Amino acid sequence: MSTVATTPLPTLTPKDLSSDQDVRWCPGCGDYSILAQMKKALAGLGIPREKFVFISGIGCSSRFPYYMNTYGFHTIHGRAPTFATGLKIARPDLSVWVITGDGDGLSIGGNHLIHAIRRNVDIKIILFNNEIYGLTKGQYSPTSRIGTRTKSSPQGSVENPLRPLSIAIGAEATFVARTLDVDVNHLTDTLRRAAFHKGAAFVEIYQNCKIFNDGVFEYATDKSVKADNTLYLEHGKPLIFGKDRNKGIRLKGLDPEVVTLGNGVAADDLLIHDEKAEEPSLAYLLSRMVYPRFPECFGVFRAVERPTYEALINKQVEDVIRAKGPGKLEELFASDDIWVVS
Amino acid sequence: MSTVATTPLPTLTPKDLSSDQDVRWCPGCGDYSILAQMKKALAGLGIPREKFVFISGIGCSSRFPYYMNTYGFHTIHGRAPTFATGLKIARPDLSVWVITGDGDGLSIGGNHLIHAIRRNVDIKIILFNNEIYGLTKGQYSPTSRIGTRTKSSPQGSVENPLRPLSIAIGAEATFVARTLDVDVNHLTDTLRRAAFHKGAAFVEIYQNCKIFNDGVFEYATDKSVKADNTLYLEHGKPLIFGKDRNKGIRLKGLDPEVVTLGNGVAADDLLIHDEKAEEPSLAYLLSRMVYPRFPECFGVFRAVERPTYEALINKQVEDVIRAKGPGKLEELFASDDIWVVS
Amino acid sequence: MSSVARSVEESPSESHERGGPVRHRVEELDSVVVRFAGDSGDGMQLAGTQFTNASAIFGNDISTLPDFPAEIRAPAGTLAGVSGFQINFSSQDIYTPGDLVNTLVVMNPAALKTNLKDLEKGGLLIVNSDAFTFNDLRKADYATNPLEDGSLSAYRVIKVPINTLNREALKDIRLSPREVDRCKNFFALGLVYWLYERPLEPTLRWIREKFAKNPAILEANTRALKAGYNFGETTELFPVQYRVPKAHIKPGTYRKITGNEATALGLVTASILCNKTLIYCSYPITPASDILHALAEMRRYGVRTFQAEDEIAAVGAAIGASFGGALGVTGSSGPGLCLKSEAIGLAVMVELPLVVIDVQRGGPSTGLPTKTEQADLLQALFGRNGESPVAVVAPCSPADCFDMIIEAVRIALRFMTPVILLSDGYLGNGAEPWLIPDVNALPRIEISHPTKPNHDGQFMPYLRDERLVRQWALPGTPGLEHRIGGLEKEDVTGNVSYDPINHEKMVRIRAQKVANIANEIPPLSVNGPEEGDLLVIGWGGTFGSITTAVNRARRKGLKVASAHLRYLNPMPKNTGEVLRRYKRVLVPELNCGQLLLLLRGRYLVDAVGLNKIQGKPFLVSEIESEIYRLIGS
Amino acid sequence: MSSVARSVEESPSESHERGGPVRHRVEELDSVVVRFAGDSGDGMQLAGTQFTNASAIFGNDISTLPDFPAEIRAPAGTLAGVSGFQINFSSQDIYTPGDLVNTLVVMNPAALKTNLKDLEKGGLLIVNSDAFTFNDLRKADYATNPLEDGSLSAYRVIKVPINTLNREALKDIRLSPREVDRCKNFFALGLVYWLYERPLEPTLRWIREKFAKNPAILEANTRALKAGYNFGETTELFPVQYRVPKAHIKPGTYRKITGNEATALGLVTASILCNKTLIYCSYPITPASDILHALAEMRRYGVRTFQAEDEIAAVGAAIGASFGGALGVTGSSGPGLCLKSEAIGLAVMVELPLVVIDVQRGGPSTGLPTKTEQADLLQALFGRNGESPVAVVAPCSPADCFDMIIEAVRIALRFMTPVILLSDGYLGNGAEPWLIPDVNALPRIEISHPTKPNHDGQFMPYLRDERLVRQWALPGTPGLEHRIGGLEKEDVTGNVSYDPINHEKMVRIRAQKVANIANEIPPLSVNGPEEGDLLVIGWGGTFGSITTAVNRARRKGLKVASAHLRYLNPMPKNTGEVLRRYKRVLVPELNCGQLLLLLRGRYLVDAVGLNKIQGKPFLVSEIESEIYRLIGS
Ligand SMILES: Cc1ncc(C[n+]2csc(CCOP(=O)(O)OP(=O)(O)O)c2C)c(N)n1
Ligand SMILES: Cc1ncc(C[n+]2csc(CCOP(=O)(O)OP(=O)(O)O)c2C)c(N)n1
Ligand code: SF4
Ligand code: SF4
Ligand SMILES: [Mg+2]
Ligand SMILES: [Mg+2]
Repeated sequence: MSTVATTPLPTLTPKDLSSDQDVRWCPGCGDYSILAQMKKALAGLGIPREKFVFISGIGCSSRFPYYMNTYGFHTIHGRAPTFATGLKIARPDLSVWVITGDGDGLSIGGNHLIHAIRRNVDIKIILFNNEIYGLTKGQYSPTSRIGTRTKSSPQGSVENPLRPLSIAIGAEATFVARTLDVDVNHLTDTLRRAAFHKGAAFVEIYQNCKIFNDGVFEYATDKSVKADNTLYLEHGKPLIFGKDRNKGIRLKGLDPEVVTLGNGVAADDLLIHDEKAEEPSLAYLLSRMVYPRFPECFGVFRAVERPTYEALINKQVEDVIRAKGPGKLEELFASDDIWVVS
Repeated sequence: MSTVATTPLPTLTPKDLSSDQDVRWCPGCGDYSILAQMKKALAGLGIPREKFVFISGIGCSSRFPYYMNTYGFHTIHGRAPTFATGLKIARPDLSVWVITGDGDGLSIGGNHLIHAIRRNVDIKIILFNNEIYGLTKGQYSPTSRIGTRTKSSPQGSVENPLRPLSIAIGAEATFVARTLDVDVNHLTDTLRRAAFHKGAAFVEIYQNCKIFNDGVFEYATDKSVKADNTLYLEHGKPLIFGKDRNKGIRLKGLDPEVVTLGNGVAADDLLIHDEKAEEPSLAYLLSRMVYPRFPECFGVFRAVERPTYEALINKQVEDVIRAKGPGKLEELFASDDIWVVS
Repeated sequence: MSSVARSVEESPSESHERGGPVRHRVEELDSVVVRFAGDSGDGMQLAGTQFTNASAIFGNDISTLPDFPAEIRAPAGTLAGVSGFQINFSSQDIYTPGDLVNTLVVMNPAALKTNLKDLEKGGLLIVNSDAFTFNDLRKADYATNPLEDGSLSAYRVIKVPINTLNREALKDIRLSPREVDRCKNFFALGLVYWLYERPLEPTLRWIREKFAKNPAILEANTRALKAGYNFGETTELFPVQYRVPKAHIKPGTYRKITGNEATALGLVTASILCNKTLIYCSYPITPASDILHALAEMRRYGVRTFQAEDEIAAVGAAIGASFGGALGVTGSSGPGLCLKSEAIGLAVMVELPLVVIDVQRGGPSTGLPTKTEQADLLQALFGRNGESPVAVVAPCSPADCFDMIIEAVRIALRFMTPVILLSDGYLGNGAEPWLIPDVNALPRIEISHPTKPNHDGQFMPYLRDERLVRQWALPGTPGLEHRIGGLEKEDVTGNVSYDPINHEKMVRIRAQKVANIANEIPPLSVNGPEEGDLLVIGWGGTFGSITTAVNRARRKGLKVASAHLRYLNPMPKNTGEVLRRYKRVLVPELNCGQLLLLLRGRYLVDAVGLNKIQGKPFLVSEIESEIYRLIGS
Repeated sequence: MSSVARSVEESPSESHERGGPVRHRVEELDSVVVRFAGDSGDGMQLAGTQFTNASAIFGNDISTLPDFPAEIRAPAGTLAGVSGFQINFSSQDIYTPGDLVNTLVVMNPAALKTNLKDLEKGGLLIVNSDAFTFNDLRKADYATNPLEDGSLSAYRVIKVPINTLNREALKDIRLSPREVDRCKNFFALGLVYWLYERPLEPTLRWIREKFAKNPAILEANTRALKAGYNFGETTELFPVQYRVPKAHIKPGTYRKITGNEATALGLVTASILCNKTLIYCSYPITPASDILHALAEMRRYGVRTFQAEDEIAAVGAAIGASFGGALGVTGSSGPGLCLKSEAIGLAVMVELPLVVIDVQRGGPSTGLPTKTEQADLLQALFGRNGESPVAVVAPCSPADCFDMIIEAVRIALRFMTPVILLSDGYLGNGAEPWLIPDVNALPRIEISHPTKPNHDGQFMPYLRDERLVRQWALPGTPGLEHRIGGLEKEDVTGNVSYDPINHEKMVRIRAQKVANIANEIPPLSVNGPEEGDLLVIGWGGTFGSITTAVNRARRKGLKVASAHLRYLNPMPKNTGEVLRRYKRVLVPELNCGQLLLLLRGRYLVDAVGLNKIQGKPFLVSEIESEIYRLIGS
């Protein structure tokens, strides 16, 4: 339920986007920040509140829609992209967001994620990656690192984790980005970039699960080390990072290597980020850079234009109607041999 | 049912691997060749017949197990990798093969494929890619090219096709290869390479569906053009192709480009294939090369060693038994506070 | 032949010494069952379809049954590759494609072997004798040639060297030998047209339209058809010609329609009646795919088809489309329904309209994918976790698929509920004449969406009307922002609620809402006496066999009636009362007794089942004998 | 308190003027129900568990019910964050955790608010008065302080400043204030130990073992416990002390066990009894995950756990493991069972052993994930396409999960069939004492695998024994190579067959094979008279409430008996006969009447249902009143 705005708001504030439901995540959960930043990001888009729809699966993260005063649909585990796809085909006018977790989106729901991405349905898929199943009280997930000890892996997990961005890129994604729960400005900006992308946008957010996986992303969030372990991508700029911004990524054949600037290594020698590259090889390579061997990349890895699924389908409908006129039931019924009994 | 070998065969012949069931594919179907080459490949492995298990989903391709005089399991649509995983955990001694199609393996079954691959379960996954749903009489599949006209896409499909190898590489594959139904020697060799790989091996086979998608791979099979449209990978060798073997692939930044040898371009300038590269960037890049812009690559894209899932799980069992001795039920029952009533 | 010959006259054709038309007797019959059978490559489906059209246009009542091989292309000439098409045409109302075949046309030994068992004793067997070479016989696993070993003595065998005659007729046309041979189905068809006095013109017209761009083929098929016809007229192989007079059929414009076609047309029609975009979300599966194919051709009617990555995605997308205010429909067969069950449960909880089509096939598991069965009834009713009531309806004939899918849409929209339509392979692929409805006379489906708050200036998504139905508020409507989901919801507000009493209340409301549908469906009517010794009650595609069997038994003086449940959940309100008016109740089903369990459990009547699980519909005679067994005769 | 106080005596403790132990009356009781309730962070589950252990070790019969919040960590002090643990301990046989609470301990206002309704009128209410600050009250949505506004006058309220007293007792220990406060559950526990004369030693021992590495915490908890105990003994707040004598329990070694623990232990035991590797394949889901967790700890017993990517993968892997000759088991809750349905159908077709566990929860859809319900029975029986019979069993108490999961394994292996075990949230999380069995006395499960051809030198995978069971030939066995799959199979050979008659034969064989299980299960026994006015029949976790209610009604002179179906499919052979021996039949279920439909439909008895769908087990009184309503009293 919701309170009705008496006059249409000229611009939204984050508060307008808050529902009346108590937020029920654990104290200290990274989801709080994502919720706050989402409201901030959407408020500035100039889209009226009623045009937003949040669709989620099941998980702590998937409770998200209840807290947004927009239309929302908390569906079943792993299937949110399918509901979003149907909705978007029916209603291209809506801004449709999918909220999912590493379990919801990559374990049970991996296939739907891939297919929504490859079809380039114009939906924004936000994956809260806390490398754990939060809601079911802490089993390892498909993104948990090898050795993660949980209730279901007391001797440590033995499964190779998936890299969400690698999978998305492997599935022909047109937009992929990564950000962090605690980097509030970057988070807001990234969500906004996703909102502006026309097509399937896939955003991975590193999110801290305070209760079952506290601190897995500390290398990227701890003030004292994060500058050396993270690299913020900027389109057209060389890949530079480090506390003193004196480290960079250079290409050695097809492999990235960390180099220190100076001593004959100049910014010009570094890999230049190109989010618009036609082929996703660069984005893929960046998605493979993993701490501690490399700094991990944040920002927009890839953003290219391609027609959306629903636009193409609707165009087929329009084309045929333009060419042949709208269909009449009478004609359709008679579209086989007919005979008259009198 | 099967006829019993009266004396154990010292080595198998392809005929030993033929079941007594009539093969029921359409005349001219590419599946026949794959069946023949599979028997040839397996016959030479020195593995006794009873150790082979073929597990398939549903589709024309998935009828495969019925025709092999080995153990076989024709399961349900898209789920073959899950049965194979369970079997392999139970029975690491068996040589387990998964037979799947582009619909079975990438549409309904995409998620299981990814997860079997990332876990590196020691199974051989052979995907018959005919870019169509054969068994259900010809709808477009997730690998069908944009514009493919079928019963379910009379105005042409609008969906971006998946590249099976890109997805597999995105899912942390240790072995990926591609071959063709009609290139019988290459097919046999590739299957044999897969058999020798310890871990999840993923092989895509371009397969002609005579009835519903005849000729989609003609550019790669037609004698008059195939040399210019295909590139056979060899580990450690430069990427050369063409009727006159005077064309090659050179790296331009992160993008491949087709160059003609001579005129200042030497074989040394070309990209050298490295199937053992630690990072899969090269394999990924090769998987993106698509006709007509590029020749399409055949052979082993990637083959690296990593422990298998079942080996790691079994090791955990052995480790704990070695450390603490095998469990006794009595102890287990008493693993909580007990009290005695007399 | 099953019906009695009534008149005998001379054929009008002139008599000649030789070579010309010969004199033939003409016998008049009520109904006839013809089956064409041959290799998949022999064009039997085409021949059957043309025969059906010609018969319908002539004015007979018709019912048909195609029979495909399970393999796409089994090797030519093998048993696995046989394809058949059966037509029952009549001067009376008929409801089934017929039990026994009166005239069987076989194009090769394999077709003979797989079809002979259905030919009545004394029936006419037209054999393409050219196709009985040693090789052909071997492929069909014949040890001796049945044309020579006396094994066919119980039938009236007519050997026709169809290949030879057809080649002869087409010899001066510039076509490859293979192309010429592919016309032989038209030769056979022409022969049977002559035998049953069918008009050639509809088929000739079809050939002209179909092959307009290929004059050689056009000419070849035309000539083959006529050659076959003339062969019948000219030879003395057939002493008798048969005539099946026109039926007394309700006046109007007709076409032939399969159940799957009718389902597709019904969906488009429903979408127009409710003024909603139809979004049909499906993953291909036999025998439901043809609905997807048909709808994919209907973009002109605003239809969107979504070929999903699997059945879960299909149902998810359909629910998503419904959430957005479209008509979300998903279709599959039994294995697909398994996969959709979790999401259907969600639709129950969020109370959105959803239509789910299950074209049932032989099970369990992959089962007999190309065969028919009725074994998903209990799955449709109960195959979900928790108390998860949905409406279930089932058409009773191919054409009824049109009406019942519109009913399904109407119920889904009016009650904000999932509705499962149980069709089956027999209904889906079978065809019958369909009286084309007057579009303007079809009742609209009125729907409204709220645009304003409904409760003290707030919008309560789970506020209900007197029928217990909640409102369908669409995303994009300012001020009605709300959230729905699969967790139990608080009455009225729709907020998540773990309250025990609220849960019980909501479970009972959902059940009552579905039960309320019974207020808006027709009562169960009976065919036959209002009370009596036996009621034969069925559902789905068994309607034709049951009705025919009961009518026959009644003609023999038995006090037996039939009733057919097109609404399975809820059932019509008078169901229990109807059941109790008969001394005994028989429930024929193509399963092990699923409706039977429901009727016994709900109404506590000692009904008995008649169960057939052979991937095939009931023969009329099977039901008839059971009636006699139960109440003597 | 629900049972009658029988003796009154002086407390043995010496009397002092002040500060020392005071004189207390001691009352003896049959049974007592205590509930601890507080914030999720207050350690109530621990307190409850310790109390349970102490009571069990003392010699009472016990039954417990934990109640977790649905959220992982709801904000402290809120209603959503309340966690409770109820224990019924008795000198008699008890079967349920009790309807009404005799003594309620609440650590904060939220706990009071959510739990008070279950406290009997006149019951003892021990309140941590320190936690009733303005802030605490607001978080619990109290407008006024219930300790002051007279709203608790119907109860015997004892206000204890637990925070203060606990801090005081621990003041010289070097711990942070937070750590000190976290000991307050032990203070409360000590107080209740005194009140019910529980021995401190078991808990002191537990503290010593648990905190061996942390002397400060060890000391703090020890002191808190003793301080609470001494507080009871010293103050005059409690005029009476209660004594619940030892129960007459079957001699042996006991432990407390939850249903999920018992299921896990039963599986390991079964795997040892049949000498097979247990491969447990599961995807986490409440309330089934604990089985996975427990088994993941059991690698020492050779157990392999496979955490699959989803439920479909889990069941697929389990079937794959079975195909390989292991004991393939998969476990989930209702939504997961939906997803497994297609693969279970395959297991029916290929006739491999498979055990499927469904720990039912509130539905439909996501429903009430942490609550209990029995609404998946019909899904288990019918939730698959086609005629797809499986065996279904259901434990009747937490400890019975051990026995019934072994039964499930035995049936699956002996009949080469899927077996579904229906547990539920109440059984899974509830605990009761378990008589630890003698491992050597448990009957082995004998299985054999063929090593040689079974038919004229060939291996026929679908050749059956007299019970209709096929052989389990393992990959790797030379000469037995064969193929299985989901298409219909030919009798004996197992080759793919589309033959109609064969299909019907196979459908009936599969049904008969499952029906044959009835030959190897115990008949249905009744508790109470062999015939009479009423039979109360149930299944699953309602056993305790039904038995208690029926026993009480019988003590009041009614001719009422109870029976409990632990085998739901097939049912014991005498089920119909038992039902017919009573004038009326009542079927209490935590659903809308699922067993009811089956019993009526199968046995045509006019049974009536008593249905509760509140995510909670039946109270004994609810069933008792219905008994009186039906047959007077
Ligand atoms: C069909 C089904 N299977 C399993 C579950 C149980 N379940 C709920 S959420 C979840 C995993 C959540 O993990 P994730 O997506 O990472 O979300 P998080 O809680 O970490 O935000 C699981 C296994 C379910 N609800 N439905
Ligand atoms: C659950 C389920 N859904 C749908 C089907 C129908 N079906 C069978 S095979 C198939 C697709 C086959 O395509 P592919 O895997 O490419 O195999 P091919 O026939 O081309 O070799 C489909 C949709 C099914 N058998 N089961
Ligand atoms: S369990 Fe973890 S992810 Fe879930 S709400 Fe708590 S902190 Fe957040
Ligand atoms: S339909 Fe296509 S893939 Fe299937 S058997 Fe025929 S040719 Fe082969
Ligand atoms: Mg997570
Ligand atoms: Mg294919």
